Amino acid sequence: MTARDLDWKPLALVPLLALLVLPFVGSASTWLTLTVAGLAMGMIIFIIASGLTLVFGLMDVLNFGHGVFIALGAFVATSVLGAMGDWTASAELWRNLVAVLPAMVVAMLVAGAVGLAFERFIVRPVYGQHLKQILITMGGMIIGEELIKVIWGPQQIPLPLPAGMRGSLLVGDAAIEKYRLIAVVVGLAVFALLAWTLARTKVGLLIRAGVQDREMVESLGYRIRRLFVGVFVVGSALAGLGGVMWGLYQQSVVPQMGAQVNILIFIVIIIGGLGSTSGALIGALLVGLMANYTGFLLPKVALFSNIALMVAILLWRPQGLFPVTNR
Amino acid sequence: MLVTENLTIRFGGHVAVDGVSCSFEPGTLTAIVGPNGAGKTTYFNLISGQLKASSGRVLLGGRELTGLPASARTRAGLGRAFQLTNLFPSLSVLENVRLAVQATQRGAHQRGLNLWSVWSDHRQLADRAAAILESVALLGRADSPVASLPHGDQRKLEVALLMALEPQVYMFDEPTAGMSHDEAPVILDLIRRLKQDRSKTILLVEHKMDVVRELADRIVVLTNGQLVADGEPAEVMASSVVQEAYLGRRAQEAA
Amino acid sequence: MSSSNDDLLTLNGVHTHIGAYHILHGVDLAVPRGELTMLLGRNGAGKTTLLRTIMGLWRASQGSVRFAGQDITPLATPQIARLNIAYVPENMGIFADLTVQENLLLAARSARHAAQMDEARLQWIFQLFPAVEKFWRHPAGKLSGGQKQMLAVARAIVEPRDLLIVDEPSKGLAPAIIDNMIDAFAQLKRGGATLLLVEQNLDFARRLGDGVAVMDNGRVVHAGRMAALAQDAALQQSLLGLSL
Amino acid sequence: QSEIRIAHVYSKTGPLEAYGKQTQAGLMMGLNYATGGTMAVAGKKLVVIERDDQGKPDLGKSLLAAAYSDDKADIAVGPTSSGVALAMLPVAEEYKKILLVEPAVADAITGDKWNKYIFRTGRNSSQDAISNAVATDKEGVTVATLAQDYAFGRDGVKAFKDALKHAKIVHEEYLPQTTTDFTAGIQRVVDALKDKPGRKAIEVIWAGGTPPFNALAAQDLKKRYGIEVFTGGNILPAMASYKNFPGMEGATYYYFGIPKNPVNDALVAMHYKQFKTPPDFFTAGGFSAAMALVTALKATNGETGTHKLIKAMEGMSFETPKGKMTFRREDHQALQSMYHFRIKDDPAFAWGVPELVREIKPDEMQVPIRNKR
Amino acid sequence: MLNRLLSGDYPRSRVLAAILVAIFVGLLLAPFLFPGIKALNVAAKVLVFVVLVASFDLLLGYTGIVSFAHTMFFGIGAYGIAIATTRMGATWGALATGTGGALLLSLLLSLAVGLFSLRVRAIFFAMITLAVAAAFQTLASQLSGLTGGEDGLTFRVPEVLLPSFEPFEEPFLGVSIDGRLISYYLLFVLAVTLVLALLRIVNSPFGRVLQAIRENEFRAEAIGYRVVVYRTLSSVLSALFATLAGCMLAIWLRYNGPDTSLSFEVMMDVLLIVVIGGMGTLYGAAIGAVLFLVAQSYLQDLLRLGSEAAAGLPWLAALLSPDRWLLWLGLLFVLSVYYFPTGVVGRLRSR
Ligand SMILES: Nc1ncnc2c1ncn2[C@@H]1O[C@H](COP(=O)(O)OP(=O)(O)OP(=O)(O)O)[C@@H](O)[C@H]1O
Ligand SMILES: Nc1ncnc2c1ncn2[C@@H]1O[C@H](COP(=O)(O)OP(=O)(O)OP(=O)(O)O)[C@@H](O)[C@H]1O
Ligand SMILES: [Mg+2]
Ligand SMILES: [Mg+2]
Repeated sequence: MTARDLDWKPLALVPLLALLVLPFVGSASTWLTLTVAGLAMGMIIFIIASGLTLVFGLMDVLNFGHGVFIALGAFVATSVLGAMGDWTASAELWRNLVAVLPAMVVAMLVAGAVGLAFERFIVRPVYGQHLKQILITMGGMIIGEELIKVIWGPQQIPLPLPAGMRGSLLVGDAAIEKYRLIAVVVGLAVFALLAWTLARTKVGLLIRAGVQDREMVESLGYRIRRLFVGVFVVGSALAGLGGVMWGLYQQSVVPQMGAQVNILIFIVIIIGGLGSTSGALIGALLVGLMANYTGFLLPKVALFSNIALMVAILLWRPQGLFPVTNR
Repeated sequence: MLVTENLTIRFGGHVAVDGVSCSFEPGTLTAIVGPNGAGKTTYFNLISGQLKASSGRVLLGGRELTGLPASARTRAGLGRAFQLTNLFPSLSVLENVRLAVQATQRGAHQRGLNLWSVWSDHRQLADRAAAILESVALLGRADSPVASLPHGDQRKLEVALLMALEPQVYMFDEPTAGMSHDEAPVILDLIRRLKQDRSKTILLVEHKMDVVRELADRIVVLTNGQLVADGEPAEVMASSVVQEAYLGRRAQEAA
Repeated sequence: MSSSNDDLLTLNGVHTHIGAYHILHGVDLAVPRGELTMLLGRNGAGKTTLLRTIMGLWRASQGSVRFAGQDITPLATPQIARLNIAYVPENMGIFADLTVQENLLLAARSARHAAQMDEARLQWIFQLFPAVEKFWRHPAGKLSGGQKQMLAVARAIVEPRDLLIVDEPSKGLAPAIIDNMIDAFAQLKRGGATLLLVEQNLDFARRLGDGVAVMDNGRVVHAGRMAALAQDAALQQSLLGLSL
Repeated sequence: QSEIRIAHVYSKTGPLEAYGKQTQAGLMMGLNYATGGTMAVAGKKLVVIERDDQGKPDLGKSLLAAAYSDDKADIAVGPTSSGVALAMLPVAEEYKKILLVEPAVADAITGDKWNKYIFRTGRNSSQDAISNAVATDKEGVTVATLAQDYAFGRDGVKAFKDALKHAKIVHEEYLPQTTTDFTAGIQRVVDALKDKPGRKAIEVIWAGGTPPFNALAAQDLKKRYGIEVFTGGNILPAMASYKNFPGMEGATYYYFGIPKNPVNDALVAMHYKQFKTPPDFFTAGGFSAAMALVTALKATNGETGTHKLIKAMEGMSFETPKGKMTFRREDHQALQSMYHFRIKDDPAFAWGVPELVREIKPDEMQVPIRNKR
Repeated sequence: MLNRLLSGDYPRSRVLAAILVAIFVGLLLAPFLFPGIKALNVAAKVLVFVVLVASFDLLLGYTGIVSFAHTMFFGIGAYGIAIATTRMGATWGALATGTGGALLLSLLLSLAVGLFSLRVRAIFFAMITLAVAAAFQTLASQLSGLTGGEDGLTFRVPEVLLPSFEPFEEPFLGVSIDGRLISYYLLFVLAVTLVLALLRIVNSPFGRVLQAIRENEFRAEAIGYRVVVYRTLSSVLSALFATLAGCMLAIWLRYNGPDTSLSFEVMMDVLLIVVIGGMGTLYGAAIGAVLFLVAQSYLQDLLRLGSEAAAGLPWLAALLSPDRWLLWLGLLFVLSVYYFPTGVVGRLRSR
C-alpha cells in the first residue's frame, strides 16, 4: 500500500455516524455508553476478523472454515486458563494478565499449527477456485467442529473472565466495561502490526500478485507457496487470538461459536474492501456502533443492521471502503 | 457511414481520447496508427460501446448509437475483434463461432431467447460456423477447447468471430499481432476480400507498417488521444508528425 | 547437437506433455553465453511450450535442461528464476491490480521497498519506455496493450540478469518503441547478458539475432547463425515459408 | 410379544446435543431404577430404540413415523426441541400411539396443538413463568422483562405477566436470539427502571445461546441504581455466570441439591457413580419420563394397547426425582413442583449454587389449560 | 422420441447411462423395491433435491452465478404451501394458491436479486446473497403469526395424499396403496417433468448463451447478447424451479419450518450435490442427489456398525460414534472435492 493521497471519507464515517445519532439518543451519558461500548465491540470484531482479511481479503481464499480456528482458540483458552485457576481468580490485574497471555500464545500456536495442516490438506488443492474452496473449507469446518466435540465434548464450557477484568469503569453516568478497554488495546496492537507488515514489506504485494498470476510470481523467483502457507498460518493464529478474546467476552464457549460469527466477519471484510486492514477496522467499528445504536433506537431493525450497513456501503462504494484488489 | 463527433473520454485527469471527429465511408479501409497508448483501442471501445464516452456522439448510417450498450451496437452493425484475445475459453472452437453466428440471427426465435428448441437442431448455424473456420484455416481444430490453442490460433479465432457477425463496420485491433509470417497472410487475405465487397467499412489498428502500406486506403493518426493527421497513406506516412512520434529513428534514417 | 562449455543453457532431448497431449518431441538446443539466440517457428510449433519448460512451468517428461552447468530439470520455478533468469511470458503476466511501480518493485528482488530500487537503472528504463514513467502510480491493468508489453519487458530488465527469456517482445509495439527495445537488448548483451527470444517479427530477429533456432512440430528443425540464415533465401523459404 | 419397544427420538447431535444426551442418560437410569434393575415389566423386556432427530423438525417427524411403523415401537419418548415436538405431534395421532414429550417446553404441545396421544413429563413454559412470577411477585416491585425475541420468549413473558398479582411491569425488552452485545438492550431497560421508586427488578427469560448475565453483571446495576436481576434455573455450565449474582432469586425446574426424596437420592447416587458428576436439568427429566412409563406399564400389566395406556395414564401420579407428579386429565401435562431459589457463590462449585427458598407446590400454580379436547 | 425428451443431451458414457437408468427405475419402483417408511422418505427427498439441485445448476453451472440465496426460493415454495393450507384448509385450491403465490413472490424477489447481481462483482454478490438469505431466514422466524416462527407450520394436505387414505383393502405386491404412495408418485411425475424441462432449457440456444456468459461475459455482450437480460432470466427461471421444488417438499413433509427449507445447511447440501454430481450437467444433479442423500441418511447406521466393530479401541470408537456422523460427512465434502474435481459425470465422461 502506498501512502498516496489519503482517502479520508471512510475514516469520517465513524465520527459522522456517532454524531448523527446523538440527537436521537438524547441523553449524553447513554450516548457515551453506547458509543464507547460499540467502538470497543468493533475492536473485538476486528480482532476476530483480522485473520480473515489476510486469508479471504488478500489471498482470496473463501475460507468458510475460518470460524473453526476461532472456536479452537477459545477452547484451548478454556484448557489453559482452567489450569491456572489461582491466577485468574486473583483480583490483581497483572496476575490475570500473566494468566491470559499464555492462554493467548498457546491458542495462537495451536490455531497456527492446525492452520498449517488445514492449508496443506484442505486449501492447497483449491487455490483460485472459489466454489471448491467454499465446499472444502466447509467440510474442514465441520470436521474441525466435530473434533472439538470429540476432544472437549459437545456441551457449553464456561470461560470465566479473570476477576480483575470484570466490572466497569464509571465515567459520570456512563459505564464502560473494563474488558472492552483491554480489547481496544489488543485490537490496536493487532492493527498496528498488520498494517505495518503489509505497508512496509513486500508481503502484501506478493500475495496480491500471487492471487492474480501465481506462475508469474514464481517466475520472478518467489516461493509463493511458502508465502501462502505462512500467511495462512498467521491468519489462523490471529483467528485463534480472536477466539480467546471472543470467548472471554462471552465467558463461555460452544463448539458452534465459529459458525456463529462467520457471516459477521465476512460482512466486515467485505465492507472494508477485501484485504484492507484499515477497511476492516473501520468496517468492524461501524458494525459495532450500528448494532448498539439500532439496538437502542430501533430494536426491531437491529437484526438487519449489519446487512443494511453492508448494502449501503456497497451502493456507495461497490468495491468496499478501501478496495485493495480489483476482484 | 460511421461518424464520430467530438468523441472524448477522461479517466480521472487523463484524457485518453480527446475530441475525435471523423467519419468512415463504406468501401474504404482506414488504418488507425499512433504510438502505444495513443488511444486507438480506447477509441474503438468508445465506438463499439465497451466504454461510455464522457462527451461526443457515435452515429452509424445516421442512427445515433451513443447511449446504447455494446450488444445493441453489435446488432446495429458494428463488429469488433479485440487486441488482447478475448474468447470463451472452455467452449470448443466451433461453439465459439456458432455463438457469434447465432447472435446475428433475426428474431428472438433464432437468437438466444429461444428456451424451448434444441440447440443442436439448428444445423444451419453450425454449417455457417464451419465455413467461417474454413476461411481462417482453423477448421482442423474445430473441436478443441479454445484454451488449448496456441496463441496465434487464438488470434485467428478472434478474427473468425468478427467474420461471423457479418457487420457493416469491421474493426480490427492488431489482428496479426503474434501471428507468424506464414499465418498472417491468411488473415490479410480475408481483409482484402472484405475490401473487395465495396459495401463494408473497415477500421484497422496496426503497428506493422508494411501491412498498413499495403492495405490502407486512408490513414488516421492518433497521438495523445488527438487526431493529428488524416489522409492518403503516402502523404501521411511522409508527414513529420508520423515520422518523429511514431516511426522513430529508423524510418528517419531510411528516409 | 554438441554442447560446449560456452553454452549457458542447453536442452537435451526434451519431451513435454500437457495433459494427454505430447507437445515437445525431443528438443535439443544450445544458447551460447553472451549471445542473443532467436527462436522462430510457426504458430503452434511449440516455442512457448519450450520456454515454459525451461522455466519449470511445465515439467519435461524426458530429457534435461542445464543452466550454467547445473541440471535444472528437477528444480521448481522459483529456484530456476533465482539462478538469475528473467522470463517474460507470452501473456505478459502483468499484475493488473498493482501499480506500475509495484509491478517493477516485485521484479526487483533485492529491493525491499520502492526507495531501494536502483535509480539509475530506472532512469534508463524510463528513457526506453516513457509510458512506464508516465503511469508510474497507475494500476497496470489500465495500460494499453503496448504499454503492458513495455512494462513486461521493463520488469525483466529492472535488475541485471544472466539470462533473459522473452516470448515475443515486439508484439503490439509501435515501430519507435521496437527500436528502443532493440537498443536495450543490444546494450544488455554488451553488458554480458545472454538472451533467448521468441519472435515473429523477422526484421527484428534479423537485426538482433546472433544464433537462430527454428522449431516445427515440437522439434528444433534448424539451428545455426542468424547471418547465415539471412543470406540463404532457399533455407528461409523451406523453414519459414517466406524470405526475409 | 415379549418385548416392549420404546423409541427415544432426541437430539443426539445438533445444537442441543448436550441436552439430549442428558435426557437419554436420565431415561436409561430411570428405567433401570423403576424396574429394579431388571429392565422388564410384567416379564416383558424393555427395549429402547434411539433415534437422532439432529434438532430438525422434518427429520424428527419422519423418524417418529419410521419408529412406529418400521421399528414397531409401542411408545415414543422425546424430543429435545419444541420445534421438533410440534412437528411430531400429528404423527402420534396418525399412528395412534403414545408420544411422551420430554423435555420440549412449548405450551402449544399440551395446548392448541395437542392430541390425545400426547403426554408430557417435562414442564411447560407457563409452569416456568408462573413459578418465576411467584418468586418475584411482591408488593411495590417494579419489573422490566428481558427476553429473546421469538415465540418462546414472548410466550414466557406473557405467562409471567399474567401470573403477576402485585408487582408492576413497566417495560418489555425483546432481543434477537443471536445478540452478542447487550449494551443497547440493557440501556433501554435501565432507562425504563432507574427512576422508579421501591424495589426494581429485571426478569430475564432466556434459553440457550449467550444469556445476558455477564453483561448485566458488568454494569453493576445493583450498586448504581439498586436494580436486581431475577431469572429461572438452567443447566449447570450456564449457571456459571450466576456466580456474579449472589443473592439473585428465581424459580427453577430442578437442581440436584434441592429435592429431598429417595428417588432423587437414587438419581444423584447413580449419576455420580456412572459419570462422576451430579445430574443436571435434563437428566432429571429423562428419569421422570422413565418413571412415568414404567408406572403406566405396571398399571396395564405390560399391555401396550394404546387405549389401555391412555386410560392408565390420565390422572396418573408417579414418583420422580422432583417428588410426585400427576398427568392432568384435561391436557396430559404433568403437574409438578418448582423451586424458588436464591443464589449463593460457593467457591467449591463452578456455578452459582441455587439454595432452596421454598418449594412451589403444583396446587399453588394455576397453570392454564389451553387445549381443546 | 427419447431424443426429444432428452433434448439431444445424451449421457455420452455407457456407465453413466446405466447409472441413470438404474436411478430412474429405482425411484420409479422405490415403494416396492425398498419397503419401509424410512426408505420411502429418502426416495422422496431425492426427488425433491434432484429438482432443487438441477435448478441451482442452471444458475451456477450454466450461468456461472454463485448465489447462496437459492434456498430462499426453495423456502418460499415450501412456505407457500404451508401458509396456504394452514389458512385455507386442506384443499387442492389451497395447494394451487400456495404454489401460485410462491411463484409470484419468487419471481419478484429473483428479479430484484438478479438485477442487483449486475451492480456488484461476483464475489461480493455471493456474500450479499449469503447475508440476504440469512436475513430472510430471520424474517421468516420473526413473522411467527404467518410462518409459525421457529416452530414452523404443521398442516394437512388433501385427503388423497394423506397416509390415512386407503382406497384398496388389498395390498398390491405386498405394499398397501395409500395416500403416501399417491403423493410419492405425484412427486415422481413432477420431478421427471421439471428435470426434463430444465434439460430442454439448458440445451436450447438460450442455454448456450448462458454458457457463453459464464465463460466471458464481456465478450458475450460484445457479440450482441444483452447480458443483463440473460442473467436475469436465468436467475428468475432457476428461482421458479426451486420454488416448485419447495412446494414438492412441503407436500411430502406436511411440515415446514425455517431450518427445513431455508437454512444454510440445505444450501451447503445443494452445493455439495452439484459438485459431487458435476457442475454444468443436469445428470450430475440426479447422481449427486442420490449419492449424497443416501449417504446422509444411512451414515449413522453405518457408523453404528463401525463403532461396534471398533469397540476394542476407545479412541477409534469415539471417532466412529454415530453421534459424530457429521465428522464423516465433512470428510465426504473434502474427499469429493479432491477426487471428483469434475464431478461423477465428468469422471465418467472422460474415461
Ligand atoms: N480504463 C482506463 N482507465 C484509465 N486509463 C485508461 C483506461 N483505459 C485506457 N487508459 C489509458 O488510455 C490511454 C490509451 O490507451 P489505449 O489502449 O487506447 O491505447 P492504444 O492506442 O490502443 O495503444 P496500444 O498501441 O499500446 O494498444 C493509455 O494511456 C491508457 O493507460
Ligand atoms: N494448455 C494446453 N493444453 C493442450 N494443448 C496445448 C496447451 N497449450 C498449448 N498446447 C498445444 O501445444 C502446441 C504448441 O503450442 P505453443 O503455445 O507452444 O506454440 P507456439 O509455438 O508458442 O505458438 P504461437 O506462435 O502461436 O504462440 C499447440 O499445438 C497447442 O495447441
Ligand atoms: Mg491498443
Ligand atoms: Mg507462443
